[in-house]
Amino acid sequence: MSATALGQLLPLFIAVPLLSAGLLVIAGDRRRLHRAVLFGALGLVTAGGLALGVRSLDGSVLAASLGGWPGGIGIGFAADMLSALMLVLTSALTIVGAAFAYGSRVANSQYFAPLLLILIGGVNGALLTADLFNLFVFIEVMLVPSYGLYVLSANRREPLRRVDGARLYVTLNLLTSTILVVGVGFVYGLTGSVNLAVLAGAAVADTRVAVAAGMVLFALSIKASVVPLHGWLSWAYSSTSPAVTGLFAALHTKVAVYALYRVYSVLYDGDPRLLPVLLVLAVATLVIGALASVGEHGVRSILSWQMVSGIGGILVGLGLSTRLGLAAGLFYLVHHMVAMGCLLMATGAIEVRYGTGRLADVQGLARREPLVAAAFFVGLLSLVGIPPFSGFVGKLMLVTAGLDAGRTVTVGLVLAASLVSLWALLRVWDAWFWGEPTAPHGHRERLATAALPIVGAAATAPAPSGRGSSTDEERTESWASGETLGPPTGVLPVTVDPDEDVTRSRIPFRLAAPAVVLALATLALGLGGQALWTVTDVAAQGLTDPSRYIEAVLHP
Amino acid sequence: MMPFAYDWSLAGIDLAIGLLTVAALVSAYRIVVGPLDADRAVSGDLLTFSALGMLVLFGVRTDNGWTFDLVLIAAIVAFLSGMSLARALTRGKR
Amino acid sequence: MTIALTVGMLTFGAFYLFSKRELLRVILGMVLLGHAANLAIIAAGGTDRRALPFVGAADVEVQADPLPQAFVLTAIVIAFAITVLLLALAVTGRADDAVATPGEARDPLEQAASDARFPRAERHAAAGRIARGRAGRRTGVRP
Amino acid sequence: MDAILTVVGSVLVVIGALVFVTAGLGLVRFPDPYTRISAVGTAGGVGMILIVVGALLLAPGVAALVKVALIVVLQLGSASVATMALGRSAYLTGVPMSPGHYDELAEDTPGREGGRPAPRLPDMD
Amino acid sequence: MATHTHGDGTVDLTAGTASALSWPWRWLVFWCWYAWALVTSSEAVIKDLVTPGDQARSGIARVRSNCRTDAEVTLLSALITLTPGTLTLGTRRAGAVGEEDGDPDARRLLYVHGLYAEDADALRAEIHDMERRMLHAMRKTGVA
Amino acid sequence: MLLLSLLLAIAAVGASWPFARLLGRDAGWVLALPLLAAAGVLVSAWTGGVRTETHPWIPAIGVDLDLRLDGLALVFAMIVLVIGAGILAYSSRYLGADRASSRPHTFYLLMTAFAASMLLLVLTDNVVVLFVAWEFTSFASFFLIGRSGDHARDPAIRTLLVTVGGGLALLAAVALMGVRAGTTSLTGVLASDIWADPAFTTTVAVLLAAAAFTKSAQFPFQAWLPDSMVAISPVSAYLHAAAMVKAGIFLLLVFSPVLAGTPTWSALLIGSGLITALLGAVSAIRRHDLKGLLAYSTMSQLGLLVTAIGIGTPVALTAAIVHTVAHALFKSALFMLIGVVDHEAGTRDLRELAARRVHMPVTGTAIAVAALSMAGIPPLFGFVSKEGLLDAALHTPGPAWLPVLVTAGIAVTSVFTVAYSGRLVLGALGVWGPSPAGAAHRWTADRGDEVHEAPPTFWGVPVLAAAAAVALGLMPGLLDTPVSHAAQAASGEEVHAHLALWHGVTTALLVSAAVIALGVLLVLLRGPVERMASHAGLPFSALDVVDEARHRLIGIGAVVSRASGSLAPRTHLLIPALVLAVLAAVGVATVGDLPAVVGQPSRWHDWVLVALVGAGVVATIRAKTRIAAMVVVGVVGFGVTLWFFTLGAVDVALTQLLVEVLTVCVMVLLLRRLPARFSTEPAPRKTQAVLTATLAGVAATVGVLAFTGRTSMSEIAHYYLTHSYKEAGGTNVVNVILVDFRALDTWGEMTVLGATGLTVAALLLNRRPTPPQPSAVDMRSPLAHVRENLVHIRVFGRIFGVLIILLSLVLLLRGHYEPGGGFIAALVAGAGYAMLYLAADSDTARQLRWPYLALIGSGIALGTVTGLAGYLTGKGFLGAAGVKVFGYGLSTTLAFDLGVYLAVIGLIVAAFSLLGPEHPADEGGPVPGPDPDSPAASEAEAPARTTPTAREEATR
Ligand code: NA
Ligand code: NA
Repeated sequence: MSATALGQLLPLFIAVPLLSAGLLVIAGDRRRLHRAVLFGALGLVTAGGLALGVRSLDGSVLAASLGGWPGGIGIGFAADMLSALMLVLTSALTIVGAAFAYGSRVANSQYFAPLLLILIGGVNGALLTADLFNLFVFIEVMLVPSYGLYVLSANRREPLRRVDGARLYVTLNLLTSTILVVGVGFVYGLTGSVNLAVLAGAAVADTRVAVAAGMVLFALSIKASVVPLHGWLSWAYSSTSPAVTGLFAALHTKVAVYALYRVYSVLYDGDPRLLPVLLVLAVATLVIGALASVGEHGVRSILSWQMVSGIGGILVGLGLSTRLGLAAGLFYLVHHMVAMGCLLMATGAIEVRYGTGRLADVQGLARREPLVAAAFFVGLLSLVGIPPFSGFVGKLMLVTAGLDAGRTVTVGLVLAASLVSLWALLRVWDAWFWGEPTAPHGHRERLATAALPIVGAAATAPAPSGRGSSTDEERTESWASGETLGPPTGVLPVTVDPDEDVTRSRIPFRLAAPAVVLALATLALGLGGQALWTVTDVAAQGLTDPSRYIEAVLHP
Repeated sequence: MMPFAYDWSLAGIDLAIGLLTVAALVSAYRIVVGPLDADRAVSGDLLTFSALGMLVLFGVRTDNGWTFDLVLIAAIVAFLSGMSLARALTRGKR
Repeated sequence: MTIALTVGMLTFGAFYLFSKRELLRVILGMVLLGHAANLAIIAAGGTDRRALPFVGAADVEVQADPLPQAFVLTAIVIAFAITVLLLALAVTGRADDAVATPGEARDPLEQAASDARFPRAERHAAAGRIARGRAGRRTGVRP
Repeated sequence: MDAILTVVGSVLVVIGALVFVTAGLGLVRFPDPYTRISAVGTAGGVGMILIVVGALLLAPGVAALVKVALIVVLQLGSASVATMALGRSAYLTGVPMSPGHYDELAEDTPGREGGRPAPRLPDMD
Repeated sequence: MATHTHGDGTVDLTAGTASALSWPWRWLVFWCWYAWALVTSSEAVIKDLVTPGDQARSGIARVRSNCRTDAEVTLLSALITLTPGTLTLGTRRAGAVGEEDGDPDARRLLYVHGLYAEDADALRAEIHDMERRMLHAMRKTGVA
Repeated sequence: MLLLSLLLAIAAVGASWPFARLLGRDAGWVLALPLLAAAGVLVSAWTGGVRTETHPWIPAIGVDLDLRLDGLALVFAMIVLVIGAGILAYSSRYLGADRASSRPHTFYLLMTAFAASMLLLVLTDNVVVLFVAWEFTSFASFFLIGRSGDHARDPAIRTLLVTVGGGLALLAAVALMGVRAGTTSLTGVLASDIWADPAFTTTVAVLLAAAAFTKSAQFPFQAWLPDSMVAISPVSAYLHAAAMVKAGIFLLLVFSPVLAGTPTWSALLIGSGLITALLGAVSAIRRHDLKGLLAYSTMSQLGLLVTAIGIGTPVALTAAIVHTVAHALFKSALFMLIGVVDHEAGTRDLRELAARRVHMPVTGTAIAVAALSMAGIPPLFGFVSKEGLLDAALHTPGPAWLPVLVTAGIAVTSVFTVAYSGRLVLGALGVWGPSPAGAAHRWTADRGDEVHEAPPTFWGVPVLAAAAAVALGLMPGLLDTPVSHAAQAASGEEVHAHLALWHGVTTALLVSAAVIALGVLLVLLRGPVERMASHAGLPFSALDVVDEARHRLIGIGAVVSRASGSLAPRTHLLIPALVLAVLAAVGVATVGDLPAVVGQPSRWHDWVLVALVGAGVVATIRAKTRIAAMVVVGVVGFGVTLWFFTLGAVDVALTQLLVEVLTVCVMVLLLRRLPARFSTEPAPRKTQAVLTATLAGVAATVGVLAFTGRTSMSEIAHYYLTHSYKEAGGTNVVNVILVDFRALDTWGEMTVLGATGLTVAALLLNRRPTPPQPSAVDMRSPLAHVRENLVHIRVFGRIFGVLIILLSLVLLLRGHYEPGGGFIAALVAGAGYAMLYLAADSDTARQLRWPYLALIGSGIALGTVTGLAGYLTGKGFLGAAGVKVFGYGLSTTLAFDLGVYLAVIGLIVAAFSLLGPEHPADEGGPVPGPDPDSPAASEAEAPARTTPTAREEATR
């Protein structure tokens, strides 16, 4: 098939998930069907992404102008190595995340599969579009199902914090989208186009465009949680269910980062005047994320801050904007998605089965859950950049690129932050994995105060109708009044057997498997760093010299 | 500055727009001061109707061919907004 | 000038409402901000040409720019959808639709949540460890 | 002919606008919500159709005539229905009437036969 | 059958004998009358508004309506409401005060808020006048 | 060949777990074999020169498995492998026989992994892989310490933090060298000309020294070593005597050829080395725990090694290498032997041992021999190495005072070395000092008085190591060749070492004699010395510093985290306002003259709208009740609608109007669940809010003024206006853009609406909304009767209903040519639904139950299928085509618009159906359903989470 004809197939990356979603909604609550269609569609997308990646290895770009309109008139779609890489990653991680969600039963809802499919359709659109306004639209297509997934975990047995988190998440994203769309509008007002290829270099040529497009970068930075707009993430991400946090971690901030890379590469043509600012913000994000991570007491808060810190690391690559720096940043991006996913799913499995996300509540899991512990530790090693895992190659290349560009302070802070991150994660390891296995601490008090009826009901369905004491309000109140109760991680209640054998594993394999898979993946990406580096290098080349991308979009 | 040339055939419209603006601002005042939510709701109604009137007059003034289409739809939905306000007073009680 | 002022006022109102405790006011702020954004986008197409963008309705040179209109139409509908969702969220949760900040002790629930994030006992313990300094340290060699 | 239409149309829209101003004046001057509601109901119905019909005369056309006819019917209906709903809600939620010379509705309300208006609720203002 | 007027001013209307052919004419006449009624009642309101002080003697009257269908009662209520100085607050279906609500055969009671009527009876009379004119125009054979 | 050796070590790692599972602690014997084999391979591979091999890993970034065997590597590899093998063998008796408590599988896994990492470290010729191996050793050590139990957790973490911190310095150095030299080959880096740049050299020197200091426990990073003594004896013997701490020494030696003589390097190494040597030695003579004593001794000896490397002359480097070997032998022997004593006696405290009768002839003798070697007593190997150190110190290059200082430092250290060696021997033999009665009593009561000799399988290995000290002391020439090659590698110069016990009467010998004499004196005066030493000491320990840093970091972290705001949206929403203001300020500062304004963007009647919107905004922010706020926001919406209308955006105005009203309708549904009034804010907060909002408002105004109205019509707008009819067959250009030119946007938007419907359903079917607030309605009033009082709207609604349906269809069909289209038509239909809702007798009336999920699903599906149909037209996805149906031209865009229509209605219906009634789950009574995440839920197939009615309703 010709490149033009192939390019016309790009919208299928969105059409397949969305059509699946629509049909599943019509089909109603048929779980087996939902599961099969979900994984089938995700598998198709991953396979398509891989094919796209193989095709892009020589730096070529597939493009289309939709609706058969000339380039620049219709909405432009384009896939280069960067898009392909992100497509594969996001869909592959979504498969793992969805598997975890099914393991943790968040996916029991009939809304789960359709929402997730729409989400992935939005992600794919955002990754493929070469049009600023269309980017806004697809970011919305990503966001709205995300709100849905968020609230799915806020059912009536969950604490109020889930709703509070959803409120924060939705309002913040709405504000951000508004800023984004105004930025796009201003860019149109100044240049008469929203097509990335038409806009290539416009921000260098006209300072006004640079400021207007600065609004776009600004909005994307909020979504990516760049300092000083970082605060929301740890609150919002730690307030939903572990499965949802896992999915979001892989998708949202990373798509925002992708867009930052793309827009800066094309619209600003890598303008060196802004690089110091970008670098300062990136490093600040990196350091603040790492520091805040040490100060937390809930595992998902710790990990959320690590996510922020990781964004900083990824953006250091953009702040350098050399080919080496961009390749390193992208490598770090891939690594961070995988390693973070591994950690979130390992701790998520524990949170789900032990009913708490607090450091103080659980211990001795290295012996009780060796598989999950191993996965966690691999994730930890990888995240702080210890060989032979992917994080090592990522950090090494980031440091090398930084030194290559003469940014020694940056490099110093990158290294220092990784030590702080190590300390933050070691706290989790120390508290949760070492020591003698016991029953979760916070749990008995919780049982004693409020959750007992729920546990009873869960064990002996159908329950009596008078389950008044299990309302959120009352539970939350008891949680609020009890000093010993943990934060509402929302995975309570877990059945507690007083004669529980505390050395017997509680986590079934299906729940541990996602973390293990990702642990193996981060190992493979470290050992097989050659292949990934080749890919990110091609992607970085496309960013430093976007001419082929621009040409393809203008003349698909 | 362009020389001031006023089209007197628009005088009635402009005067009406001015009067409607006055009515609208008065309604806004009543909305702020209340004192009852019923006062606010009824002032909201008047403000809505004033805006609707302005819509008609602006449409004629700018020679907008779709003015009456818009007003037709607006007449329908403005009614819903008024009904909703009434229902809001009773906290949803029908 | 007129449209710029309008956008400015709407933005002012929006951010003023963002500082409020109640989610409903925040939502209304979002509605205002949405108006501001939409007007700004329309303005980006120019407010000098105001003739309807219908083929044959007027001379092309005086017709309003249709593209920002299409953008705004899309944006309005998306914002409407999300507003509906926010409204649903506003009644799902606390009876008072507010979430207090940790500094405000008036909301006991929120206070509890923030304490849970930074448990007092643990804070004190950590502070104590720092204060005690060397007094409490072992050499690490097995006794 | 055009000039006549313009003059008549202008007069109609101005009268319509005056109805609105009257209603606005009512909002300020009338003592209680019932009277204010009454004033606004008139404006929304009568004032609006005056303006719409005036506008039709200023920009005449066959299609416009059909639309205006529809608008007139709908506007009269919708304005009055909405106004009645508002008045009913106000009474149901105990909005006081001032000065209130007679109230046969209160007589028909069990427990309120004395005709006194319902007490004002604390969260109503 | 003659029109029966109760002590409180309530009027019972009976089927009229007008020709169906005159129906459009009656219809037109009624609307003209109503337009004029709007003008006169507006005058009272405007006079009240622009002169200092308060001439209003507001109150709520119960009107035993002669409307038979939902459409008739809706139209009457709307006309009352559109008229400056009067406002329909609600309806009730009952034979008399104190009877059970909801008897589908019972006549409707309208509760009307009036601004310038001397007392409830005066307001009732005003409404009955409008009702009679309206029904006469709306029904094929009018009312007596 | 070199790879084979590495693979053998890795094979040991692979075999460790299964063998330990199979054989328990005895696996140590078996696992020693591959290490010895690896050593054999290396010896046979060694030709005397430099041997290299390359195996690719990530060649793209220069990270490859380049291996290199030179003299230095050989010496260190032998230490790692031979002593490693010995310690594994020793472990097979040291570990407890009970597998559950001693967990031999994890132990052997980590020990062999450690050996393999060390081997990689010394064999690699790639600086990156050097770092990799370096980090491996840190983590192996972390786990080996940490597995010792709860009391080991803190020490393990401290050790890891310190060593990984050093690792980061190494990484920085590695990257710096790689970037500068353009190669990551160690040989290449050492041979490159980058070292001519003094600034670079200094930087790398500092980084490498920092890395080595952390690993080799040099001041100021010495704290972790004694801390890590919580690990069991084999671990201490290997990691903290023979192997891990030697990694730092190895690193320093590897880079000596290029860094020796650099002032910074010398100053750092000599300074830190001497301080550590003295600090360790002084601390050692105070210890009662013999293992603790050995730990401080190790610190001290490593200090001496670092000092020697800092001196940097070939002689000094030779001495350092020799002493490394000597130290590895005697220190591993001592750790193991003290382990034997501990094992047999149940204590390592010399006060407790003094209360016992220790009958351990072999072990005691071996301890004495090894300790005397440590003390540098002839004719043991330790004497040979000590002589070399003193000799090197006496010839320290630099100012004249330096040799004196260094020699004095080494000599004083050596005096204390003799003293603590004596303390060790006497302590282990149970003859140290007076016996504390209490301790004696306790031990007598518990275990009996006598300590017996261990079996030969236990003491065999350490005794061999001690014997080696004797053998090498008597025949030091055995090491001449390897040491010469090693020193050559370390110094970069030709070295011919001649090790001998007797060099004649040299200054070094005299110093040695004095040292021994003073040392013996200290042993003899051990009572007063111990009392004095117990008073001496630093006011704080380095551990306190590490701990303080750790906990302060937690505090700082908590502050940073708290500074991130809260779950309340407001902080997060206001920061963007400030950033916007900054952006505007930057724009004003950087953007120069603006192009002229095109045409006349403002008309006088615009001011009416400004006033209207302004009044609405003021009213909004002053609104005190929720109804008031809702009303005025509706008013602002009407103002904005008028704005759109006057600007020629009639479709937009229509949409805005409909959206505005529908929003109000939905808002009403929830107002009953919320309190009537808003809360009030304190004045300072208001001021702050006004300030922030003003900044944002000004920024927005400036933005619109600067960025809009200054260009003529864009080319693309011109294209759309002129091609809409010709190419897409529609006259409503905006609609043509929506369904054809940019249909993809609309497709996404439709999906957004559908997804919102799903989200609202997911939320409200799963979570109970807050209950309605008490209504103020007087239920006794005749007006409270619903059916009678809804008569008006019911009658009116019948007319409206028909009209709305017609209108909606007309708008849908004509959208391509006149104002309308899928969105507007659907919003009108939504208004119709709202009217049905308002006119219905109850919230759940029959006529309100529309299948919103089916609407949403079919909307999304239809839109997508229409898009796919575009492929049939040859225009690709969403390509539009006209179809003739009964002779009437129909475009596929109409089908697309219909999809939009369905999705929009779906959302509106979902919102009303779900927000309107009481919570659907409440209708059929509470439906418990197990927690989705709970184990209980996984056992029983989860029952329906919502009531059947709610679900039926949703899917019907
Ligand atoms: Na996000
Ligand atoms: Na009236």
